[in-house]
Amino acid sequence: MTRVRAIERGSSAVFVLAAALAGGAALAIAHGVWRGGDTTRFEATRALAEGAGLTDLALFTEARYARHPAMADLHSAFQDGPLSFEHFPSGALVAPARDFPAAGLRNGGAR
Amino acid sequence: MSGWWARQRYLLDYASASLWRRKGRNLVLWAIFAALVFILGSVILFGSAIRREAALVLRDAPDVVAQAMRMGRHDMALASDIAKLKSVRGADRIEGRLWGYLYDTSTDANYTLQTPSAHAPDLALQKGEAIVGEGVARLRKLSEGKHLFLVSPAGRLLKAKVKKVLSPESALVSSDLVLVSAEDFRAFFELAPDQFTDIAMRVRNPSEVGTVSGKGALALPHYRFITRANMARTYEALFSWREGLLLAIATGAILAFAILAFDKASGLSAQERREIGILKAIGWETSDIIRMKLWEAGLISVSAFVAGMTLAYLHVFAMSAPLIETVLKGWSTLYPRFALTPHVDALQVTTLAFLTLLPYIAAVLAPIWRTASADPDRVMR
Amino acid sequence: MIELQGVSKIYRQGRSNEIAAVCDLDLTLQDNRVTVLKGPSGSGKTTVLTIIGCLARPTQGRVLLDGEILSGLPEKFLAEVRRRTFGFAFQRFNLIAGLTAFENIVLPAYPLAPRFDTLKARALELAETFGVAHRLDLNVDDLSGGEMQRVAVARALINDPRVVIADEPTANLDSERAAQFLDIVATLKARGKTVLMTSHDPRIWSANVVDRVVEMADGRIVEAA
Amino acid sequence: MILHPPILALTLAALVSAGALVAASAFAVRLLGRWNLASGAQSQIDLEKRTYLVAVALRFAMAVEIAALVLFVFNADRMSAMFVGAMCAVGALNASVYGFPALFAKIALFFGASLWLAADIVDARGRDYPLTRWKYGLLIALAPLALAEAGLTIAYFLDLKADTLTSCCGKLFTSDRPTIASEMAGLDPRMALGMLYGGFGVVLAGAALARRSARARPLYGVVSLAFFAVALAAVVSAISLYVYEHPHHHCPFCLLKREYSYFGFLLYAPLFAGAALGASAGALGLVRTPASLAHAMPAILRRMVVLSALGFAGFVLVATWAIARSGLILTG
Repeated sequence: MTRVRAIERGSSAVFVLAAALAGGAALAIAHGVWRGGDTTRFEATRALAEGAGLTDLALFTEARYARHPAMADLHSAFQDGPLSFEHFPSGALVAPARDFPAAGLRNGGAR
Repeated sequence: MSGWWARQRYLLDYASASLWRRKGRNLVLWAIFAALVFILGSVILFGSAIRREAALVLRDAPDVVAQAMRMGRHDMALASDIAKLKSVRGADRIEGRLWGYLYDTSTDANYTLQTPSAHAPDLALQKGEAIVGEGVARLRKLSEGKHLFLVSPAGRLLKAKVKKVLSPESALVSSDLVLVSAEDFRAFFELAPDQFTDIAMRVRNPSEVGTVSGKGALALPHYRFITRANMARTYEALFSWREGLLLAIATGAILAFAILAFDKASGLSAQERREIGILKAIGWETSDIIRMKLWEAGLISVSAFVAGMTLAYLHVFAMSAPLIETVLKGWSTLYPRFALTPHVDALQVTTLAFLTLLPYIAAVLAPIWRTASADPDRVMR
Repeated sequence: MIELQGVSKIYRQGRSNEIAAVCDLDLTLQDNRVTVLKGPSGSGKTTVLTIIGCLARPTQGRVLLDGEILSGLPEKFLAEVRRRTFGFAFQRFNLIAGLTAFENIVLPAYPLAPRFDTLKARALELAETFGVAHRLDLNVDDLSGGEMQRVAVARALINDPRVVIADEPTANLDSERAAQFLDIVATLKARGKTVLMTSHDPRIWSANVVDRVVEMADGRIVEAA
Repeated sequence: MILHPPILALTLAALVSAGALVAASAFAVRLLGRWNLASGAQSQIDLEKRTYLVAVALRFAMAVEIAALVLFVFNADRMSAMFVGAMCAVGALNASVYGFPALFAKIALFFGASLWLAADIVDARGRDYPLTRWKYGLLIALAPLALAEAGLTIAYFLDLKADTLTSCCGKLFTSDRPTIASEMAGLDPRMALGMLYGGFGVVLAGAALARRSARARPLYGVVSLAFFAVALAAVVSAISLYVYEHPHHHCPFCLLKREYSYFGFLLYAPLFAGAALGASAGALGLVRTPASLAHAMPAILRRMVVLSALGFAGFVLVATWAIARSGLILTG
């Protein structure tokens, strides 16, 4: 009687691949949980932010609103609208901050 | 239940064999899907991580910043105004801040010059001393003990000994920072002793922030009061908006992909049509074929999604997102070097699953049905 | 017992090119008999097979299987009846290219979801019977014509059907293979199966194993022996 | 409009599922006019073929809707950071008049779609598809709901402005204003819990009855919906307090947050499943059992009733566990 060499189910291969993918994703998640809990960097940053009274990230440092998109001068020159940032590489991608100041411009931003 | 699963597993057997038989075409589809998820996933992971950074960093920022306004423009704050604010009940630790920008021609970069708060003893500086951020140190090749030379637009020279280089860990807020003593700052920018850039306030009771800034606005009507919540919201909106913009652009890509998938699923070869006819003739039913085809679509899309997402994670958090950073982070000479702290947000992942899996499955549903409803007697004709 | 009562089948109904493949046909098939439908191509014999085999619903008339009316059933239940009752061997074998012989044989069993061990044992047994056990893990494209047919017959039997339906089974076979096929039919009959074939091959009509030959022309029965 | 990835996703989901339902109900109109299973005509065969597409598309739409319901609440919670005064989903939903209506429409659509799905499963068991007309009639009735849901969702997102002053859950669930929410929150926790456990007793009795007698099934449907309401009231007035370990925090949405380890999902999933199964079994109990389903339909309905009762039991169990585990002692 002839034996069949290997009869394998296609689904078994799928399970192996799925397990491999899930394993990879699980590693990423585990890494995220493990490293994400590491807040030493935040602690260092926060201490500095408090000590120096910093209010913004050091991104977008090149434009006239440099460094302080959250506190930009509201009436910079060369603006399309009163609330939009000037045309500068990153400025082109920064949204006009509509909620800034929160109460609008009428009362000088006081709330 | 076990009967149900046994049946699904047989359908899976067939689906996997069927995918394997057309591996070239399916692999291309898979790769495009995975690449799409990879790019979008990178954007979303990066965006949520940087928003989290901003939120955490700003947690200890001043509660309220008051800026003087003159003809709608930012103006210098005066020491007398600080005194007026001190009478507002609930306001605590009010101090004038000194900060300004300096465009440095030798490195083509913008620095932020600032004086440390009086409440931070470890940042305290004597005249002629400076603390510099990681980016400044990098560009000017500075280290502790060396001297920093700056020239003001008016031609004044500042020479300061570097007391400390701020740790790269805080680069996200400090990359372009040069901290100097108030004395040096005023001399460098030719500022009168009673002038400040703006006023930072702390409020004892967090729920009183709104009230305090309201009272402040009454006391100083020509000032605008910016609360920390305002700033946090601006950042949230800013990065969400950038992400949204990128995704809106990517919608085109998703749509193109859905069309591709639709085309792939509906453009059946005569060979495939005959196979479906055979399956139905030998006892399969339309819904079996639909399920089998859905398994195929599910295998491709879900595995491509998981793979793309995992790769995006590696890209963003292990390699600092080289492919997308210019778009998402902005760019500058003095860009901070920082590794984002990993943060995976279930909402974001679910969102991405919605944005990619949903159009794909929706696009292939009708072609799958059309395939599956082929007449079984076709094979006999 | 299978009965057709006043069955008609019209293709492309309502269009200008509509074709009445079968008209008002009555036919009764007894259990455990071998019946052959003969006639020129276009005479409607294949359509009769598809209607009996629950592959298509008649446009008019009734189909009864052991007294149960099948003609009004929706596709879902027709498919159930089909896989429970009928095994099919097609003219061009209709094996699925790219799958192994084993996979082809077990395909009809997938929707019934038997235990895999049981299914495998059964496929092996059938493969032994038809002499293709040593070819089971080959891609069906690599089989010879005779082997393909035997795989197709094994596939028709995997669900242990009561009725085996074969469409022009010997059309692509030489005399030796055709004789082998008739042996297979004899085996099936001995096992109590009902067999229904179409053929315009005289070797089949005259074979001992065949109980009845029904001649068709233009969608009607012209002579029943 | 806030351009925000989850909003894009939710808009897409709303459009896709409403599109599927509207297209399906257009087909349903055609089907109702022409359905004749006894016919072997090509038009009937084409109709039958198309029912497969409708069944698959609606299952897909329902899966999308369930996922979208979760994402919607999740997203509302996350967006709360953008609104002045919002602390959780309640604030974000309150930021527009369309917020809560959109949520309720989603929940209503969830129940409607479950009923359709149950009818579809039952119907497929009968050889003559006896419930087809009923089922497609229901589909036509569901289409406006799906349109309303998509419309409200999109209106909600369009209406959102980051600057809106809204209120947090603390305001909505305080008893100084006579709203349903505040009534629910103002309920004495002990009474609410009494109603919960008493109601669960009624559910169990109803399930036992509905398992035996076909006539009790519509009643059980009513009981499940009533218990659903009682359970939500109990969540607002008592269970949430135990979870938050805070005597005045009444919010049913904060439960879904990470801070409470997504406890809400554990709590709501069996509740929604139980209510959907119970209500569907009840509604199908109103349909006269067709001859071809004489065996299958009562069996399925019995199973739905049992599963529904199990779902409710799961909810009560999880709630009890939360109370037992809590450090808070209410009115001890």
